[in-house]
Amino acid sequence: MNGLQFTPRALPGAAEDMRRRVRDFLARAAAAGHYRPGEASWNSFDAGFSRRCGEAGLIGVTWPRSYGGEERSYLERYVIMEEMLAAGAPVGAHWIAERQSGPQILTHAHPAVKARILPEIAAGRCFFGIGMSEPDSGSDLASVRTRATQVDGGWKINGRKIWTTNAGQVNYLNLLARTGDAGPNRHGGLTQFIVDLSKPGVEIRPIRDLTGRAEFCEEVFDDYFVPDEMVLGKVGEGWSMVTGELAYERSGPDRILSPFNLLREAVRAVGEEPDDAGAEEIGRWIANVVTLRRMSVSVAGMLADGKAPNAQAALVKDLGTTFERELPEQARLLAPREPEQNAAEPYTAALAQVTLNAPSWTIRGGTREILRGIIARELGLR
Amino acid sequence: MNGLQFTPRALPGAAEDMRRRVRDFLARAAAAGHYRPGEASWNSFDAGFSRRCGEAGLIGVTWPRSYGGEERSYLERYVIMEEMLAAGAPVGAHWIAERQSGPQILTHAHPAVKARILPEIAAGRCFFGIGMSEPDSGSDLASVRTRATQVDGGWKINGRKIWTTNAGQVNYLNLLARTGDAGPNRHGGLTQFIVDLSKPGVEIRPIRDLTGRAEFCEEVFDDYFVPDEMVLGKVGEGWSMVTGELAYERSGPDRILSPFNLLREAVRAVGEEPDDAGAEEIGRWIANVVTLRRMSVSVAGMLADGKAPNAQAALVKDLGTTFERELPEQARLLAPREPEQNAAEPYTAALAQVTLNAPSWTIRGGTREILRGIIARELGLR
Amino acid sequence: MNDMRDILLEQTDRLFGDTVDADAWTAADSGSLDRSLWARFEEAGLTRAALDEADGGSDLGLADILALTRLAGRHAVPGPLPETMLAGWLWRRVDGDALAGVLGFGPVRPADCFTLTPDGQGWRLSGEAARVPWGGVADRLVLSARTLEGEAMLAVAEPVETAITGGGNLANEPRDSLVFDDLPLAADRVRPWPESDRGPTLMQIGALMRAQQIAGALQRVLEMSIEYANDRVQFGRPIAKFQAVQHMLAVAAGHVAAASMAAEAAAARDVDDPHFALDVAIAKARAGEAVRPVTDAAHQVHGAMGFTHEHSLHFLTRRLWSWREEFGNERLWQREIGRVVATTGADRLWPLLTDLG
Amino acid sequence: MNDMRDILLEQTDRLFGDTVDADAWTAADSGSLDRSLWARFEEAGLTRAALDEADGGSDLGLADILALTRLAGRHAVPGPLPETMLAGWLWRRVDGDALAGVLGFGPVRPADCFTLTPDGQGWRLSGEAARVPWGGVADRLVLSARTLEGEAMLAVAEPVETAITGGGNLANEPRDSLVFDDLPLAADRVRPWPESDRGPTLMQIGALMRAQQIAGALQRVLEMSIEYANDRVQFGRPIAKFQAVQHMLAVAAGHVAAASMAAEAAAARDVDDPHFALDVAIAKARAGEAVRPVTDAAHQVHGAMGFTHEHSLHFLTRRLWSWREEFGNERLWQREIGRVVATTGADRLWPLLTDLG
Repeated sequence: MNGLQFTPRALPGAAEDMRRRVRDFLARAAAAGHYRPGEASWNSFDAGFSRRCGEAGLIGVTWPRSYGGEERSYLERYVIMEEMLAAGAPVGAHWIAERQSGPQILTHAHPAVKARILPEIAAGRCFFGIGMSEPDSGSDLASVRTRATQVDGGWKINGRKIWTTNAGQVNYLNLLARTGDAGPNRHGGLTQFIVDLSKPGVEIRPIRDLTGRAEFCEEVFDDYFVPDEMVLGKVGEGWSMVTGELAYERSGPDRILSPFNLLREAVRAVGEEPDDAGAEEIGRWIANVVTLRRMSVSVAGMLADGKAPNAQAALVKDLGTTFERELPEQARLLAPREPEQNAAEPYTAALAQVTLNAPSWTIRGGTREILRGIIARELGLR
Repeated sequence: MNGLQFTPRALPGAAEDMRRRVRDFLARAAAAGHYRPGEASWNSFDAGFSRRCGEAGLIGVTWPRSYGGEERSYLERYVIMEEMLAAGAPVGAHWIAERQSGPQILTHAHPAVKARILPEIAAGRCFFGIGMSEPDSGSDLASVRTRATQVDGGWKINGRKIWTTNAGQVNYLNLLARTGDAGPNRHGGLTQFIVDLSKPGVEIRPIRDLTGRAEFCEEVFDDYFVPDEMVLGKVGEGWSMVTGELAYERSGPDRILSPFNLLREAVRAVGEEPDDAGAEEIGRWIANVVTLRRMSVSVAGMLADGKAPNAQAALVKDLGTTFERELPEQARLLAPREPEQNAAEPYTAALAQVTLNAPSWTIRGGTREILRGIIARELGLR
Repeated sequence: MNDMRDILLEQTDRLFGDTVDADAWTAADSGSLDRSLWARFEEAGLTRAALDEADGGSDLGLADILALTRLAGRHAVPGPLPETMLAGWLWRRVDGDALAGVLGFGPVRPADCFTLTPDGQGWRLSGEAARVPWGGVADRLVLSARTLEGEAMLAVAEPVETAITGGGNLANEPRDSLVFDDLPLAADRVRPWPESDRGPTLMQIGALMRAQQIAGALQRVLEMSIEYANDRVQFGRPIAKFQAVQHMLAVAAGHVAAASMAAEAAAARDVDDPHFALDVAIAKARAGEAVRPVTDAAHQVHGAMGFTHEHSLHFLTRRLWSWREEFGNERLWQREIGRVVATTGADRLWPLLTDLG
Repeated sequence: MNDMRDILLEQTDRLFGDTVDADAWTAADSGSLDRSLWARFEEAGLTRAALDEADGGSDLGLADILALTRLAGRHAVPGPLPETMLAGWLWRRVDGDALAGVLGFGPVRPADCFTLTPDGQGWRLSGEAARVPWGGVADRLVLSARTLEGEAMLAVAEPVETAITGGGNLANEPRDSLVFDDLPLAADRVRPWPESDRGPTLMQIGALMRAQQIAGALQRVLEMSIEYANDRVQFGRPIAKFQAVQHMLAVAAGHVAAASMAAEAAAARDVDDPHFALDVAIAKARAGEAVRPVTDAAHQVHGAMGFTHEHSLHFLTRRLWSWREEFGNERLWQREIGRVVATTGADRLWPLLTDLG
């Protein structure tokens, strides 16, 4: 049971300094027309905006200076992330590279690879996607079938990956492939690779989604060659590398603030003097958002302390995505609109955007069912 | 999938005639002070009231005339049940005997037993309880351990039964006991008995519940003797007899109307000109109650046609108890009260009564989990 | 149920099954009307379902039209087929002539209204209506309007000379805002509509139409999810074997059955029955309430696959998320029900419910 | 967290664990105060937690008292121990003397209020308050009141000469309605309470108290349910192995953690901090919201056993169902939050949230 305690954590002064710096950056970027506040999110790809973030020193701030970082705490980084999301800034290009790929490279990559790639990520010029899921695997990573076969000087990759965000626009993938037998616990024989998408042997196919956009992609590897240098970590230890760091992915502010724009527009819609029903609904959301954010910051603090709060992160994500899923359902009744994508009225457009996307939030980054299994195990129920 | 269709079913004219008859009976009973409208439910034991119901010919109306019935349709019976519940009449004494035990006896009992017991039930003078659950079995009837051993002229029962409603006040139990091996499908070796509680060898212990009342009982059998005549159906076929008739128990109006008094008092509490929030809440409840009742009547119609709509009954019960569980949670916010048992104000008292009892409604008569398993199997998911 | 009706429904189900596929849905996502598909429906007589046999129609009553509407929902049929059938029925109900072509009706919001002023032998129509289904695509629209004296009328107008602001719902079905400014109408294009006494309102007819479409589409979404759960293997077995998936779909099945029952009961009610209004309100409220749990479960079961444009699920779910808002969302209809019940009073509640059946 | 506090909490947890058992809860169900249990709390110094050391107290601040309050919730401690500690703290905050005995405070509803009129050197107190916790049992009550000029005051009154209408909550904890009619109070029994400027209201202190009790009790209910699920065998295995049970308790754990975080954050806030009011509202709203999913899951897991008087679960759940209503239910506090946010405005929402921390 101790595993599911969340100690309140105040953000340190340095984090609040960072907040001022980010707000300043965002205000200037908005004034200069570099982004339109409120419209974008962590899946909006804008290479130009990411380069500006890199130039402003807002990417990879926790990393060593030698790799383009500022050696700042995880809590300062947290503030950058949440400010970007709350502003609706288009951070999708560098989001994955900064959140997952960079840290993995820092810990596990060949020194030459680190020196080459990390400063580019920090500069906002190098973007990553994730190549974990496969057409037949979904949440069950142990069933990965894409195969890497050892050849002279490296590995040949054959197989298919799917649900990679913006694969057509990123430079690299973190790829999980089978290099050996799964073994009795089903978790062996997997290895992580860094895959350069500018090299031959990989074909990228966009997958149009229900909003009409093509954010997801599928990749087909046909004798694609990866040099040994681009193996990430030890051969055969991919599974634990991937699952061990899920707390970074699962507890972040993106699990709370995805529909923040709708929340803000709902506050605008009910006006300064809401009726009882409007005040209640807004009040309930705020009580939940404030509490979720405190829990998320608490997990960030544990990460900053070098802990591995996997179950807490799963719990925050489950609670967060459940809240995100509830929000549009309550919002549509609070201030009735017929939602319409690209409507001129911000609330109508936000409602459409969130209505179409919210059901996916309980699937991305581990389905609700996977998360609840992790929580249950930590509660001692398995 | 065809198994989960519900065809709308209009109640026949005879059922509406019966409705007038019941309303008339209830109006006279209320006027004469034989019950206080709105206060009781299907677990309120009042032997005197049941006798009056029997005298008025309102018990066992579907049974043959030779056994005290009126050979009426199952839909006429349905109307009696729902009118009693909606009125809040204390029908708990004869409820189980009329709903479950009587039909089982009619189908499975020795002719002499039928002739002796059924007319007494129909007269409202003979009451039954159910002896299925055991301290270690709960919803898993196949794990029953109470044992019946064949002796000269009958059987000796040893073991414990629990969660019998009003066992201290009823005359008989329907008892499920182990008479042989479970066999490969875990469902064999069980037999049903009619147990006369006035005979020696059984001790009844009341179990006080969280409302402070002692509606449930536990029974301990110590070499209790049942004559052969009181075996119900064939030896070893108890499991299918019990589970085959669950539709009768699960689709009835008691699965919808348990908190009807709270609903009525909520309508009174919001008044004739409710605000938007009050009108919405009432409207949502009514849309659900009307629809549930139509589904319940549809199942009653299938039963009247001699079908065995087990999955539909499970679905109505799951939907019905979920609604019943929601109702007090929404009611408490609609017209805020601090609920208090026995409060003078009817709404406050009803809120307390339903708040304390509602969590049990998703457990009685098959837990939510069991019901959803039955529905899933019918959907082809297992 | 009679035999003729069963045969018609079976044939129509087959026609929709044969003609409405992922290509048709994808084409419809542009917001334009698929004329070749429409021609198939015309050929099958569906567009003239409500008309007199003498006018080449099938002479169907409201209940039959609504049964077809439910099928249209089940197949997420592109184009305003239910609107066309019901507009034809509405105009015939006031003894109007047989309306041909693509039809719509409106207004669809309680606040919108049209005004008729006499002009010689004919009339002039003015007013605005927001988000009329297919309002800018239909050949003609059946509109409710009032004379300056407040008399309720139906009018048939062609939106050709109208100011049209195009829009769409989440499924990109056209929802167009219309402004009529003194549009001249011939005398026979306007007829009295006795809605104040007994008749249904256009909002009610529209709500009933959407309730039926929702019920049909929900059933389909459930079936797709069951099929997918049995096919999709995760962690070494079909996900249908996981208790969490089973229970999620069992709960969804409950909502599908409830939505279906509510919609069917209202569809079976005669429009002149005093309980018609309450039954329509119950149908739209209950069907609307079912959309969220069922689409949630469906998308959860389908996982990422359900969000791809390639998979058909979203053609149904995007319509469901839109239809529940149209012709009044569940909150609007719940208020209607609540006010009727409040007026009836607590002590008359139970008799009201049993009377409703 | 400091060492002294940890030791105190650990000792108190042990004391509650040793003294509060099913017998104590059953006895408390009569609605009377268990004097021997109370004596144990007095002996341990808990009833005087807020008082100056010179008065035999422990000189604890609000945060520490609230940490003890949470433990009291966790153990469903019979008797008004949190009320007594907090009433003592309230009176000390206005430099009052050390209050001894069993204490309570009120009013507990926004609509209730007391009036003070000067009477020579002293005062007279009049007014009514409904459902004051232990109002008829307490030796003295700390009451908020206003002078005729509208000045906010605290007064200490003994309910001896009061018209008392006894009542109880679902756990049979006394909730008594009081009527004071010109009760004479000595001058030192009344002190100015600057709540209008900066101070907390008694509603806020009460809401914070209940939020902490709820957080403590929810944690206990979750633990009981996990234990029961691991022990209880059905269909041949512990029910903890069923995915449906696992997920139900995983969801419950989320609500427990959220309620706990919300209550802790408010308890850690200084009463003079401008965000105190918002944090209290969030704490009571979020903790109240958690009661239903957690108690639902707990009773579902416990099955019929959880409804027996013999099993301890209901001593906690009945309190939870009552505490969420007391000192304002979640809807009341949500409205408070909503109005603050609405006044702040959409464009200042995010800065408000980050400022709140």
